[in-house]
Amino acid sequence: MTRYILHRILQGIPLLFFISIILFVLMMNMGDPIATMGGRTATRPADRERLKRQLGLDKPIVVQYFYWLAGNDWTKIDLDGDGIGETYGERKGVLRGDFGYSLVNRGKPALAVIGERIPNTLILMVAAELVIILGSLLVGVYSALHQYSFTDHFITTLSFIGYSMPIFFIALLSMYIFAVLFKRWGLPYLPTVGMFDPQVGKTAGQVILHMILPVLSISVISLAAYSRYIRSTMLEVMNQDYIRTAKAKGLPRPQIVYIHALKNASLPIVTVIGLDLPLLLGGAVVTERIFAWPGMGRLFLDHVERGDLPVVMGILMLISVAVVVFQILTDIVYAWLDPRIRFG
Amino acid sequence: MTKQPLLDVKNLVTEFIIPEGIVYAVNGISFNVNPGETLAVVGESGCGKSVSMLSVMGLIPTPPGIIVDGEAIYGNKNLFKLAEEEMEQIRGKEIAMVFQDPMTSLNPVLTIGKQITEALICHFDITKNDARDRAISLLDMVGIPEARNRLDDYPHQFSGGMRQRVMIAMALACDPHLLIADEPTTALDVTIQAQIVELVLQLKRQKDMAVIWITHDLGVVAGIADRVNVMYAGYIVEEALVDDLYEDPRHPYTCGLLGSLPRVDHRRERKLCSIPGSPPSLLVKPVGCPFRPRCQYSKEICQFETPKLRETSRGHHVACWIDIQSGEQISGS
Amino acid sequence: MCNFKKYSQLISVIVITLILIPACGPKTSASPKVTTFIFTQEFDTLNPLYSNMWFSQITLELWNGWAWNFNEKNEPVPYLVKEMPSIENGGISADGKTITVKLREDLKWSDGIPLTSEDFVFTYDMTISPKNAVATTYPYDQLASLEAPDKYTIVMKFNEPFAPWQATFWKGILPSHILKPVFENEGSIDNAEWNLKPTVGFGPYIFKEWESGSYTRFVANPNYWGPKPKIDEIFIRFVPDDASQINALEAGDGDLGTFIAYSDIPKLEQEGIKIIPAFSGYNEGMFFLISKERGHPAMLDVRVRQAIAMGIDRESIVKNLLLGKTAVPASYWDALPFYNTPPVQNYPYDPEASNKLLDEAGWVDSNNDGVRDKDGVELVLRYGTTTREVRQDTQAVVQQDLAKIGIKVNLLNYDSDVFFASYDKQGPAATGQLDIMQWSDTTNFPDPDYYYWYCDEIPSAENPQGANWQYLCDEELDSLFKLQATQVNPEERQKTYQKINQIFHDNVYWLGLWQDPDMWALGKRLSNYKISGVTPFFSIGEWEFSSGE
Amino acid sequence: MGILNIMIAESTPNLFVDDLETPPLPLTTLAWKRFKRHRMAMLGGVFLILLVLYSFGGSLFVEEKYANFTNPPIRLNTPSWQHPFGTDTVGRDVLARTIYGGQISMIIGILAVIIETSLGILIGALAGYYGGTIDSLLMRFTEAMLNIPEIFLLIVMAKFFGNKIPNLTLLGRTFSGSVVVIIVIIGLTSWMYLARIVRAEFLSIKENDFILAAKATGTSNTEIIIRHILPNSIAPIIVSATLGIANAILSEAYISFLGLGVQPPTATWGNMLDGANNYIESAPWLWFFPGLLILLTVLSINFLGDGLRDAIDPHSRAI
Repeated sequence: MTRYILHRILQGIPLLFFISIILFVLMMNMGDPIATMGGRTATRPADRERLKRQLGLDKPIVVQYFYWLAGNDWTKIDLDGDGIGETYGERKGVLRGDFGYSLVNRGKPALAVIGERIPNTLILMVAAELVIILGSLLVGVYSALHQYSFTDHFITTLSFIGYSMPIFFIALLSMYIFAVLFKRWGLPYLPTVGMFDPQVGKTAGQVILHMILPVLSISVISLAAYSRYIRSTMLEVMNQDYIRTAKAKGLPRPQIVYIHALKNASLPIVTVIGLDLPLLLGGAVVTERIFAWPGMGRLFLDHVERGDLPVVMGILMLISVAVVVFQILTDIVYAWLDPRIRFG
Repeated sequence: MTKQPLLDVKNLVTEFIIPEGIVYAVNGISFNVNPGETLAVVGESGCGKSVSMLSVMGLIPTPPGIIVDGEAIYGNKNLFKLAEEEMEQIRGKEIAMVFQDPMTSLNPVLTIGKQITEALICHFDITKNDARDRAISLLDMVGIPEARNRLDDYPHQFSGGMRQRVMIAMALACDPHLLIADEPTTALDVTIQAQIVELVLQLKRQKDMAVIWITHDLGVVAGIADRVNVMYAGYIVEEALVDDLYEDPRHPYTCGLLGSLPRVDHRRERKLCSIPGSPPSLLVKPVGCPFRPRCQYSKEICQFETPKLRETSRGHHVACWIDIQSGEQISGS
Repeated sequence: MCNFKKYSQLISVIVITLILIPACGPKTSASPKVTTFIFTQEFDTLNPLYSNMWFSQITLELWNGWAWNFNEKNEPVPYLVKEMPSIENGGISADGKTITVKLREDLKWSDGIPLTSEDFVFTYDMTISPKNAVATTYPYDQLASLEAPDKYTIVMKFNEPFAPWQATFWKGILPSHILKPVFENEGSIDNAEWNLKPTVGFGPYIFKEWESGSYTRFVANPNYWGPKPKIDEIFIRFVPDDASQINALEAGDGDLGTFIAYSDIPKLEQEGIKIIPAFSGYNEGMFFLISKERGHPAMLDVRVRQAIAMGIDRESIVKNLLLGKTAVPASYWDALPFYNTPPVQNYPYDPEASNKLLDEAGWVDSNNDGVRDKDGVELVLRYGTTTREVRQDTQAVVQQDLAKIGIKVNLLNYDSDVFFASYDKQGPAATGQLDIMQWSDTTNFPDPDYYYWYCDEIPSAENPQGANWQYLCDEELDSLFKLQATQVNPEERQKTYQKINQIFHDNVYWLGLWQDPDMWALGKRLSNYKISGVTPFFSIGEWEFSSGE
Repeated sequence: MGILNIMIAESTPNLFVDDLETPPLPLTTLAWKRFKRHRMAMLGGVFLILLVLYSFGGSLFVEEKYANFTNPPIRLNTPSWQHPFGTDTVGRDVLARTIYGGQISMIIGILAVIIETSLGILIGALAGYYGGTIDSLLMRFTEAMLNIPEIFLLIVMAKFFGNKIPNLTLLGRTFSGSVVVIIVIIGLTSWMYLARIVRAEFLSIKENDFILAAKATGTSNTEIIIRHILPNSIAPIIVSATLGIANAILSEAYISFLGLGVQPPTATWGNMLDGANNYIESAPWLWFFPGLLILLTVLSINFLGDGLRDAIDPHSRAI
């Protein structure tokens, strides 16, 4: 197993390398990070030229990529514009864990900028993932066991609708219903923006209250998709011979469903969910934007708008790493669940 | 035979409702099995022999399957009328079942120990350790070497024959009164088949239980069964003591089955029967004799009236309008 | 019986625990007089040298500050200095090349260390050091030298008289006792901790904490050398969009908001929220590409530009899209009446006159496709701006207006980092791809100085950062702009601007759409506030809660 | 094998034969029969036709000029008889804009899928047919693209290509260059799954005897790919392309919603939603109608695709 994991990690490295090149090329042609450094007034020409030099943005893309990857502390760089390098660079490069300094939050390492937002996104993701997994298991197993019943048809239709819902539409609609209309009707209504009410402070209750609508919006699509998937997987498993054997043994239905069937059904489910998990972050971009959630998705949008290469690259690379890690984790969990692989 | 049968099934009708229509899988069959007796049910694939047994066990997937009519008296209960919880008490404990394919009938993600003990724990007030001990002795009994060490193994670590032994151990865990063996040897190698047959016979004698042995292999039947039911297209077409059947098959279908069976030990000359064509679609409710399209003896009556079982000699019943000895239509009914 | 129930209990316990874990967070308690400001953008950095961002700059007034502030009338008021240098008091030399600034003697940093001329010199040194990638070196790069003869005096020497000095110098002072060691150790203050956590300042408030994406907190400075501030704590909350800001203001969660969209004003006023327009010199307007090489030939003709000016119903845009909350500027210097004297007259909305002018100029619809043309060239213009909603809305209205006088415009929108990208980054405006460019800009407000129109600012491969995206070289205008920059005497400068204004107006080099004052919203809780268009929080220490709160 | 299948197959030997062995080519009467059985798919198809009629037929009643006609004095009017869906921030009729927006959204969906499908087939076919280095290189590339959530890729690409394409005039109508950009980037960011499907199909089909026979007779590779393998793997491609349209419409909506998509005044359902969160309370009609139309379209296509999958590609399973 250890060898297998090591092998997978080694496989992931060239993949990440590949991704970083694709992204870097795309990023280089994005906008001019210096254009918006002037704030409300356009950056002055002399400052543009100087900043480009000082931030290393005047270098050819290959050099910039290399600096990003391996740093520039081994070479002298030109700061005063005389064309001769006089001081050693400060960047260590991604390979040594330095993603560079943010071009927007000047003086702040990109990783620190991202790091501040990660917990906020994670809290949203973990909650959403819990809702998704528990909810879809509940719904999927239920409708598999009651195949062709009215509830099953109802759930199937509903999950189709949920699956087709654009996140922003769910978000806008739920904001309108649970905040605007509820308020209008004098019902207790939910907050729509931010992570907590500053007047109250960042208490657990506040955060949970503010999380309800964003989590709902992120969850609906996956919830719908996974319930459908779990339903069909469960149906398939419930038709297996060993389920008939278990029934023939006179086991009670819950034990058959939750131990015999679910354990088998969980194999494909774990794979799908495990591989999708990091992709859920995509949903966070829109959700965080609408609900003003101070997470990584909003950070991405804000910084992509201002061409903050180090931060944007950092976010994308972190996600890519997460995807690779989750692929490996999924394999491990799969092996743990399936004795045929564990011992095979 | 004044003794009350262990299981008495009357007029069982099982159908499946699928988008294309209704599958008439079992069309009103009656049979019984006495304590300690071995009943063989013989027929081609798809003749309804498995479905009828699964109906008795309450294992027909519903939907699409439904038991339309009939009763199955076990003890003094009609199994078809029992609540699910009561049925759970009978399944595994009173009536156990061994299935055809040991490769797919064992849960791949649970240890065999777990799979054997869970039935014990479920049906008896027994601790986990006791259940394990019993599982070990069961595995010993069915001839699995080093049973104690293999308890925590997973099914994929066993060969096919060994798995079927595990299945049998599992079925026998609660000392059932009736064991339904649904083609338990079909998926196995020929050499292993004989071992499994021998094992079941031996255990049957040890435990004094009744066995219903479902098979399409008449060769197996001769060695183990007391009585034989021959099924075709959802009907029982012939019912006889095993020797009677072999000596004197009365249904053209049985005759065909026996004809296709190589029997080197049989001295008697016999008219060679063969069965042309293929079994009918069960989507159409047959009018007349279901076997008519393939029957070389068929007469006009076969087209319109479904033959009922009639007794030809003591304990020997056949559902046919024709007396195949003479080739003449029987008179009366 | 079966052990299934045990499992389900175990599972539910795990689930509940998992749900509860994130629920245990830190608690912050509220203290007495706390006011909440709503900002729609988060600071990039708090170091004044590294940010030109408006929100960061205005916040400077809380914890740092300018050497002199501008009041609600945009007049300079001394803050760190004893008096404003002038020719009369000898602060400005007769030739205008030397400015002497006298500092107050009671200044101190929040950690008790005195604030002296040394900090001013250090600020200057840091700005122009090539080792620091500061946002701008202007105007310090204009200095010939900076000297500090004693602890409370600084002498600024220029090669040429530098007229805009008041509006540009000493916007924020760095604490040399904190940052000098950093600079000496690391070779740069680019990544100093102080930039993001400036716990040492000298304003009425000091920085307390900054939670990324959420808020920044400032508390009263116990070591403040001026009068003690009235409010204990200022909580700046970041919200991502206007809607959140309006919600917060309406709900009373926020006491102050800014950049209020015109369309939201009536709703807020209904809630008893005060709206204050602060003129910061910004005007939303159209810049025209007037270039033989890159532009549309029609734009070279002043009559076409005049036709555009009279063909757009700007009053209607202001009235409907901006709910009449502002006005159409006649001059780029509308917010500086002193430099717009006598005021130039605005072009009226007169499509008839436009049509006549276009006909005269030879642009007629000869092929009857609804668009005027001349010599086979259709009068189709590229009209670009950013993706801001009000700009896109304006574009749609303008497109319709101009269609009526036979001018077709194609609308283009860009993210601001693309739109404002420089020539070498293929910025669409900088590379002359847009005949009409719309954005909002100001001068060195409250100074009228302006450099976009210099001939040597025209971008090219040799001058990739040039700012003259109009590609217009008007020799007379060029020399007038260069002249005013050296006119330390306001009256002389006023006369120069009179000429500049007239040239702008007659040639329609720039067409104002609406005056773009910063709209401030102040909640009912606050009182005794004054807001300046330049240094909005210049009197923040005097702000008070209304009685009863 | 499930018990049900065994039993039914057992008890009715000739009943499910056609289900057990998929016909090599779809759209036989059988497929149509299966499709018809799928009630939701039929419903989806009907709805989709209605939506297409709404968007394309609607233009017979409403002129594009009207959809782009600004009238600031009536901005943000609530729905009324004159403007059943209300008016937007510059007084344009929302109903008319949903009609023309629908056209653009659907055109984007279809054209993007054409790009997506072509790329997916090309890359999948090359990788699957040639194998070896080409395969591993292409699949690494596919994997790399799959590794980044689509929305991030879309945003980055939207910035990359943003406004590099001028406005186009086609059939007397002017389209914002951003429409082309969006089509291209959606195509460029969505081909990966299809490429994998096609590759898998190719891998299995190329081992068949008739391919070996074709090779032996000296048929060129291109011809084998186009004539022999592709037609045999068309079923999953059709299903994937159908569902791809729904995804493309959604992607357009997401990216336009974030303000990086199609630029006004060209309306799409997506960009009509841009800035909608400023009007959640004050003008819900601004976001409700385009949002609903997107939902209905995507839903119909998903139903349709699901039925199509059951009909012509019954072995695959929805995720």
